[in-house]
Amino acid sequence: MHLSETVNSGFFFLAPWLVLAPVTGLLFNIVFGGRLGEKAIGWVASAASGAAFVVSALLAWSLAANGGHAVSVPFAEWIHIGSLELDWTFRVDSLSTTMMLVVSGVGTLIHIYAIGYMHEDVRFKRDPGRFRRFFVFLNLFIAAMMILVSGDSYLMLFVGWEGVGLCSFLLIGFWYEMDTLARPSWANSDAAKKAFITNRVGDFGFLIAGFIMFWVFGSFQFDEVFSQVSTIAPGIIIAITLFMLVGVAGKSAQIPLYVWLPDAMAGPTPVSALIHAATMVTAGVYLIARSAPLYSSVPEAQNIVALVGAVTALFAATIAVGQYDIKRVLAYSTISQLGFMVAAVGMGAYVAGMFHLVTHAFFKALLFLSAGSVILGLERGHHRAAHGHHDDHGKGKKKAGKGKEESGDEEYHEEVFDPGDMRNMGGLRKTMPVTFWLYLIGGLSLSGIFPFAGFWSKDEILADAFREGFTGVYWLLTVAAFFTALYVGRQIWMVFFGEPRHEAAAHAEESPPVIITPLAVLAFLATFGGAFNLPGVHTLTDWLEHTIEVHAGEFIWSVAIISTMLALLAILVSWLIYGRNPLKAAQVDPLKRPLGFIFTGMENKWYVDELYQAVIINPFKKLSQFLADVIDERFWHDWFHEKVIAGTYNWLSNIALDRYFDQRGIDAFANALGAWTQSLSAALRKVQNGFVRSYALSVLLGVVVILGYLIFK
Amino acid sequence: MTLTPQDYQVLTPYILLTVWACILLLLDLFIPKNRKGITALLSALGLATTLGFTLSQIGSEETGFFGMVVLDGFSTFVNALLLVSGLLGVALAYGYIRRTGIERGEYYTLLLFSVTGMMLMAQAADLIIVFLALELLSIPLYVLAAFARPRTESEEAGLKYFLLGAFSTGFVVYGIALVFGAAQSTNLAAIVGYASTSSPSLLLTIGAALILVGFGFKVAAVPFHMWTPDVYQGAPTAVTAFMSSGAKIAGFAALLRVFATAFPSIAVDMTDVLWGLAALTMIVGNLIAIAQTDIKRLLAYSSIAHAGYILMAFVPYGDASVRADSVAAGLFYLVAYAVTNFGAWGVVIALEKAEGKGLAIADYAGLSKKYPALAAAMTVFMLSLIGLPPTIGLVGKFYLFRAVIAGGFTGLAIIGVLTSLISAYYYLRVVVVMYMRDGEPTIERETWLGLTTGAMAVVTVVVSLVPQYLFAWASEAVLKLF
Amino acid sequence: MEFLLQPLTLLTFFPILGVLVILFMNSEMKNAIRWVALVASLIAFGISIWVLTMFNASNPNLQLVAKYDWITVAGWNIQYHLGIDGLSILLVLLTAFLTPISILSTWTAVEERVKDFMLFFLLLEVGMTGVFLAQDLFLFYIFWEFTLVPMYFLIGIWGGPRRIYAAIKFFLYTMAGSILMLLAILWLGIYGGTFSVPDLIAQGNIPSDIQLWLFLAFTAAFAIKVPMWPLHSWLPDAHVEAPTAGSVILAGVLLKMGTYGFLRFNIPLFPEATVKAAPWIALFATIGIIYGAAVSYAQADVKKLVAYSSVSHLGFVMLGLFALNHQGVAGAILQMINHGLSTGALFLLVGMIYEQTHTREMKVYGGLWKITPVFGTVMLIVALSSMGLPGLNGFVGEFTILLGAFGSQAIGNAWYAAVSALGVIMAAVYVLYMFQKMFLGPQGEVVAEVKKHGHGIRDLNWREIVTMVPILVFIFWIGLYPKPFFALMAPAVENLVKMLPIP
Amino acid sequence: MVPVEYYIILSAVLFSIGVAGVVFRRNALVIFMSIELMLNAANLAIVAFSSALKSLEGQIFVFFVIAVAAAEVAVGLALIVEIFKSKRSIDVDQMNSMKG
Amino acid sequence: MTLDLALFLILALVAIAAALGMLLSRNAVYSALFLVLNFVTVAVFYLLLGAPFIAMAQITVYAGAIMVLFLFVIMLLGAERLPDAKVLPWQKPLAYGLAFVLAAEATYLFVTRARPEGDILPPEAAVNTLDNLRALGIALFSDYLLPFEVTSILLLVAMVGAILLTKKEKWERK
Repeated sequence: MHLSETVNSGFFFLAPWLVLAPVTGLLFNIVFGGRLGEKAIGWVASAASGAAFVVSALLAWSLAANGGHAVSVPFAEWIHIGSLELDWTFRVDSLSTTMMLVVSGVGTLIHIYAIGYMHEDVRFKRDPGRFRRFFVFLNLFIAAMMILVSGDSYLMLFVGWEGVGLCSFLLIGFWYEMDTLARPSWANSDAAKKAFITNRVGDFGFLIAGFIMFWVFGSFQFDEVFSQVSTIAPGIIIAITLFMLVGVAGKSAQIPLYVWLPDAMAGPTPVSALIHAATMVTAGVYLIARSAPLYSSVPEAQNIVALVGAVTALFAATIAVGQYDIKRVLAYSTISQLGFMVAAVGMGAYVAGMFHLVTHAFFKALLFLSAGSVILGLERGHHRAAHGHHDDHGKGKKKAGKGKEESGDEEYHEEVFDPGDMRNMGGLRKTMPVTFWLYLIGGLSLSGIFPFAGFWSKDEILADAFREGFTGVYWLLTVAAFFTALYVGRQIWMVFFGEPRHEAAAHAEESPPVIITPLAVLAFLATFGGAFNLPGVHTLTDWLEHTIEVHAGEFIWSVAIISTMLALLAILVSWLIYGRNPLKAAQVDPLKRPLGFIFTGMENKWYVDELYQAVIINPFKKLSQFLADVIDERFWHDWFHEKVIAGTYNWLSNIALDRYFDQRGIDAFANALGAWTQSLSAALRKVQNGFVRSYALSVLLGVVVILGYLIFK
Repeated sequence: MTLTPQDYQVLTPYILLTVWACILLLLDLFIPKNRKGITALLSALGLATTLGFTLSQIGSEETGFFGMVVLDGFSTFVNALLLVSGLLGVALAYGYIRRTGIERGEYYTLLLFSVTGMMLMAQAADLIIVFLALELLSIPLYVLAAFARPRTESEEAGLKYFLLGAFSTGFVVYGIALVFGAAQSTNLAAIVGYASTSSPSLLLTIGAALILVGFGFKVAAVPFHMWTPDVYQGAPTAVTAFMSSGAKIAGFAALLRVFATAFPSIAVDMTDVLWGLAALTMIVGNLIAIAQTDIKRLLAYSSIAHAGYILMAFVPYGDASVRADSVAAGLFYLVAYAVTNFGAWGVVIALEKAEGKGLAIADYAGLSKKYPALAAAMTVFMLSLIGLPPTIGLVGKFYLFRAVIAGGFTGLAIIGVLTSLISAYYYLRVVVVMYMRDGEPTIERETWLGLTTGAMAVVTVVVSLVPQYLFAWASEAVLKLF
Repeated sequence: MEFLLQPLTLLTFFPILGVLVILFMNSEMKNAIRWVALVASLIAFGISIWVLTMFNASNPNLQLVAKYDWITVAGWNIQYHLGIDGLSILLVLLTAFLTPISILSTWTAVEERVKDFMLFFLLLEVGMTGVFLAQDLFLFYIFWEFTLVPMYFLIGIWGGPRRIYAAIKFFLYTMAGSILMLLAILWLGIYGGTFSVPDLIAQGNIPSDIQLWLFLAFTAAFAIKVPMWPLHSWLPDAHVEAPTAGSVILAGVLLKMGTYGFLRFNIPLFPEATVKAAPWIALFATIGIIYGAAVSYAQADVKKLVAYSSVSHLGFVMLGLFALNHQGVAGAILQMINHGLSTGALFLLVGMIYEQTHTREMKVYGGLWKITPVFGTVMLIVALSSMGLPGLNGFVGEFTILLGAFGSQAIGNAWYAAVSALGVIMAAVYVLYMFQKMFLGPQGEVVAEVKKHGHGIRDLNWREIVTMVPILVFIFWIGLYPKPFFALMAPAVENLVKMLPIP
Repeated sequence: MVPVEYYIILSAVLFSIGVAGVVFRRNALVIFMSIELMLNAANLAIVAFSSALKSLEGQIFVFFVIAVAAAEVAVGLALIVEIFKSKRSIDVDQMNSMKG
Repeated sequence: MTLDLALFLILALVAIAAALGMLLSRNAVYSALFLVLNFVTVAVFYLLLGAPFIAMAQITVYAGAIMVLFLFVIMLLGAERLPDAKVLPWQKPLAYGLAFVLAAEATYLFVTRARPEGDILPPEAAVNTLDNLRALGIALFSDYLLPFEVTSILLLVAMVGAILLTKKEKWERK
């Protein structure tokens, strides 16, 4: 019962190449990459990703030509058991093509950027194998992401869902043998592991949702599920949607599972941009949008989703204010913005959510990549400065800023410069002008300043919240918007204005064109991306209408004005604090004094990591240890199996210790004998004592007992 | 009242062997001291000839000597088994007694006499004959156990065996007295005739129980087993090998004959007792075996344990629906046990050194590296004793437990399998030492010993693959017994 | 001759030919012996493929049956009865597949007593194949017990420092279960008048109270073998001490004998008891999943970690089997194969590194991926397969199992599946922990240690890659396109599920 | 007229005394004598039964028992003498070199 | 109480006393002599029971040959007395206890549970009847020929064994 049609016209037959193209690229790089140079590897990968983009575009064109009706492209059977029928089938509809275009488009740009970036990265020791590996992973990511967005069933979506999780793991832990500062450490691999496992927690929710779905709807296929929604009790749908929300919270970094995302900044910057800002993390938003018929039928679940999104938006925004690492600020910003999106799709404003998803992909990718450019510039500056004289600024500050992760590396005495610490920056406006302007565009877009893309999308969310009566959500988001502008302002003032607070900043250099060019493209999109769904034009709305039930959001002036005013106010505040009196080297953050413990809380991410450590991770470790050491090893293995079973064996048989025989192996059985069993067994041993009389006694005993039994029975 | 040729035909094998033994006793005087191998050959010849006659009697059913003895499928089966045991006993002894310096022609003669006693036991149809046969098989064994005099252990073994054996004989005689008092006859057929006409008397039951004590002693059932480890250890190993199989076979044969023929009427009571004995024997035998460090003692306890398994087959002897199958299973297991047991003792003999050295299990270390074939053979025997494939032991246990379960004694079967599990532990130790410890064992290379051991290993495996012929024979053998 | 040329007979007993050849070879000709063993096992694998080509997947019944009267005297009705159906064909193939791979993995790892090793190994193959093919309870029991013996030697002679202890423990524990099964087999034989499994199933009129007892007796044997929590205590000992090839076969095939036993005997022979017991088995399976995963995580020894992970994985298999619906059972069968492949591969990989470093302590490793990229990548794929990443084989099995269990009427509630799904998270925890500790992070001390003694740690060599590639192929194949595998078992599973009196 | 059970009880008492002798005396010869007492008690019972049942069978059996006892004595005493030669004692408690 | 019974009781007391004497005498020679007394008493019983042939065999074989042999060996070995030893202190009470239980069980059995049938004829009825003896002799060589022959073999074996065991010759060991 497939509602979506299968069409043989157009380019729909190309759909599998969404996945196959990047897979081909990665296979090519695996097989031949060893003989190719760095550049060639990078371009092959980019081309593969580009091909996926081309396919996406062709599909979109065909879809438009087809009147926007969803199309299923079967590829192969997957799991067929009994009533369970799962296929590898691609689904081309307006929602999926939107995602495809964003993913492959932004992805391709980032591939290109990475060619330059990875070469520049100080951690890159001219190791072509590493280089190749990076691009293989990137292509794998694109492939997985394509599976995610183009799947025709929840299960295929789940395959991509987990696949991107894997890529996220691989790429966060790309520099697995070191930390972000290239010191030997477990930090990066820890971060990677954390990301994967946290995601798996979310996947658990997804799986349960899937199980319920199958036993209720009898299918995982989107259309079949949605067509039956009205026949199913709402309670069950609520369960499905809420379990799915757990998955969303994992993938899209919502409370309470967002904790992995800031740590994910351990990955190379292109990865942060691609995976942890533009594409993968939005998968949750996509999932909810995709499941719109489910969510729309249960307002209770919608409320919860919206609330989770809104709270996350505000919560993460506050933390972003207290961060010093340039990428970390952006990471919390991403969480916050994802909160916006989730809130939007939760409210049923699917278009607004998707719109924000698209624009966010542009400006957040831009910001991350620019931040990468800044980092590279600083590294270059540091490299030059290091040839000059020694500088000990970095050390002391770094500790305050970087927080916990590094406390394990205290013994590492060589002075380390952290190119990502904003306290080491300042005045970069002069040394890296292009980057500055690009960053500024991104920042303004993020802050929601008219007329940048972020303004339009964010405003649509706020307006929808306002209009649909989600008052609480509306206010939470509005306040979050204020904080957004505040941390953006703070960041820009700290990084680009004032005087260099470190030799490296003073000697920073602008990045090469291969890095700048993609940034420029993104900047263009971040500026004009709002055009996709301008009020009154509603391009995206019309487009998505084919797939999900949407309503055109109206532009509400009051909402727009309030949010813009707040944003401007926030920028003003940030100027007052950080712009007017630029930060000096080694100076404590000026917000710290007025806000006191609140700022300490922000700085320390409200101690959520510590909380999880204390409440979940440590207990789990303890439990595992307890189960393994006490229950399994000592109780079950050593006590029960060795003492009780083996010991009884020995006790019964009067084996005092077989000294001649086997000291290590068998006697491990016997050694388990307790003292009391030993004494008992010694007593038993006396029975076969070598005395004829006793033997006769045994016979007599037997006779007496048998006769007694027979006589008195 | 005259004897007819039929009477003699019934006892042909016995008479043949007895006469041959008497002749050999004389002939031996003329065989020079250093050529006692001839005696061995001659005795083997006698055994083989008798075996031939016995096999020719398959299918014959006769009663002879005024109801004193019978010839039937059962006795033929057991006789054949006993004669084979005798042959194996001679083969194992041949090199051994020479090497240990106890080579005397009388060894073989006594062995032959003991076999005659055992055969008579299988054919006995009168308690008087049972009693005499018991003594006839025992007295040579007492002497053989002490054959390695003046080695202390051997003498001690002889004396212990003798004193306890005579003690148990006392019970048998008293038992026979009570049975006689109750049933007015010592003839098995007459007893059953009496029992079928009157209600079972407790006197008869008690008498049967006392007779059971004597058989229990012979087959080493707990609690009448305590002589076994000491005697097996002290006696010359070749004697032990013969005794552990032969005496057990004869004991079980007589037990079966007497109980199945004469005492079905008191089966209800006896079943309880046999149940207890079997359970106790399996448990105690296997448990104590774990502690042993001497291979001879280990095998001694093993033989006690196996007595328990075989006893299980006799538990349901009063239940007409299952007893034939059950007893056939017992016979089959006796064969399995005898074959395996001779093989294992063969290996022990191969490794034994002068003065009782080379008998600790630890002395088997490294055997698999130096003598892989011997180690493999021993492994096969150990597996067979545990009851693992591909050995006759498994098939035997399968058959046995099936009979026990069919008889409704699931509890006993559970005890049986659990104790088998326990037994795995100590049998495996031998394997562990042979394969997983390093050592420099030396063995005695003796042709007959090697052939016997190898043949037993082959039989152990091959019969497990094609057990149906032996099955068929065993079940045929018991058909007319009841 | 006709008897010997039966495909299944040939498949089962072909390795014996290798045994005979090796038996007459000089034990110094180590390489020749290895080749003979390898070739023998490869031919056996070839025969298994031949069997596969003759196998009709749409027929739910036994096929290629070889049936001869064996012991039919004295009220016995024992047959030499081999047959294959959808429930067993994959396991047979797995056995034939893993044996040559394991032999190949011992090429340099086993230098002592190569002859004995290969003898036992080929004998083991005979036993394992026989277990999966036997359709007569007596025959089955013989094969079943027979596998104990070679494995006992493999652990006991070529194992680690506590090998004897582990070998004896392995032997006694598994035997403890199987002797209770023996009694049940005998009871069935007496009651049904035959030992033939299909006949007994067809008769199927065992009173339900007795069914329960028989079910328990069979369960004793199989649950220990699987091993189901809490009977798993022998497993870590055996796995840790066994030589690599032994661990591979132990995890890959021997444990499957337990789950297969449930499938082949418990479920069809005692349907009523099965349905009654399903919630309880599911409970224990669930505990095993969680417990195994948690305990794995706390291990310092990588082999032990993998060993405990088997407890968890086989918990999934048990959960699937006793979901007693199509998804659960089919998933469970597939998961048996998956576990054989992934855990087998994990043991192989651990063995490969152990051969160089002689330590299995995870904490002394670290950063290996950088030194041995191929090794690291292969390990990663296998590890991901083990933790059930979609697109790889583990997922297909675990997902279908959980799906089946979630809606299982026999289990009766979804909680077990839901809690078991937590095991998926925990699998990620311990697998990633293992991967991180060994392959990620800074270089561990063992790298320097090895360098001191020679050339440092090397990457996989060609032989090792050849060993791994077939497994990897199947990991991807089953993950992406499991259809042929499900197709092989579907009719048989359908048949099995249909006969159960599920309310 | 003496009821036969009187004889039987007497024989049982004698038998028990013999058994006791075997079980707790240390002198191998005395043990052996106790065994003879047991046989003797059994013989008494048989003859008593024989008399009560007016059957000769019992008496014949007793005859064989006596003969067998003689044979046993021959072997038994030989063994005891032999062991005395090496141990210089006939205390059975000395004969426990094997045990366990 | 009839005369028979009185005679029986007196003799029974003597027999039991003699048995106990054997059991309790420290000196093996006394034990042997007590046993002889017991055998003789039992022989009288045989006469009372109408079995003169057995009574004679008892006197000649048992009391005569066997016990003389015993005494001879005791004297030969000089083993009248064993030095005191304190091993197995629990053995003796246990032995008494069990032997007593055995006797008690037997008595209980014969008195209350399974009273043997029949009465003993007065000895006059059996003693000196030639028929009795003749029948015995005939039976021994017709019906009981086989046991008779077996017994002869048994005695032969015992003889061989006894000789073998006590022969002076020591085996020379290789």
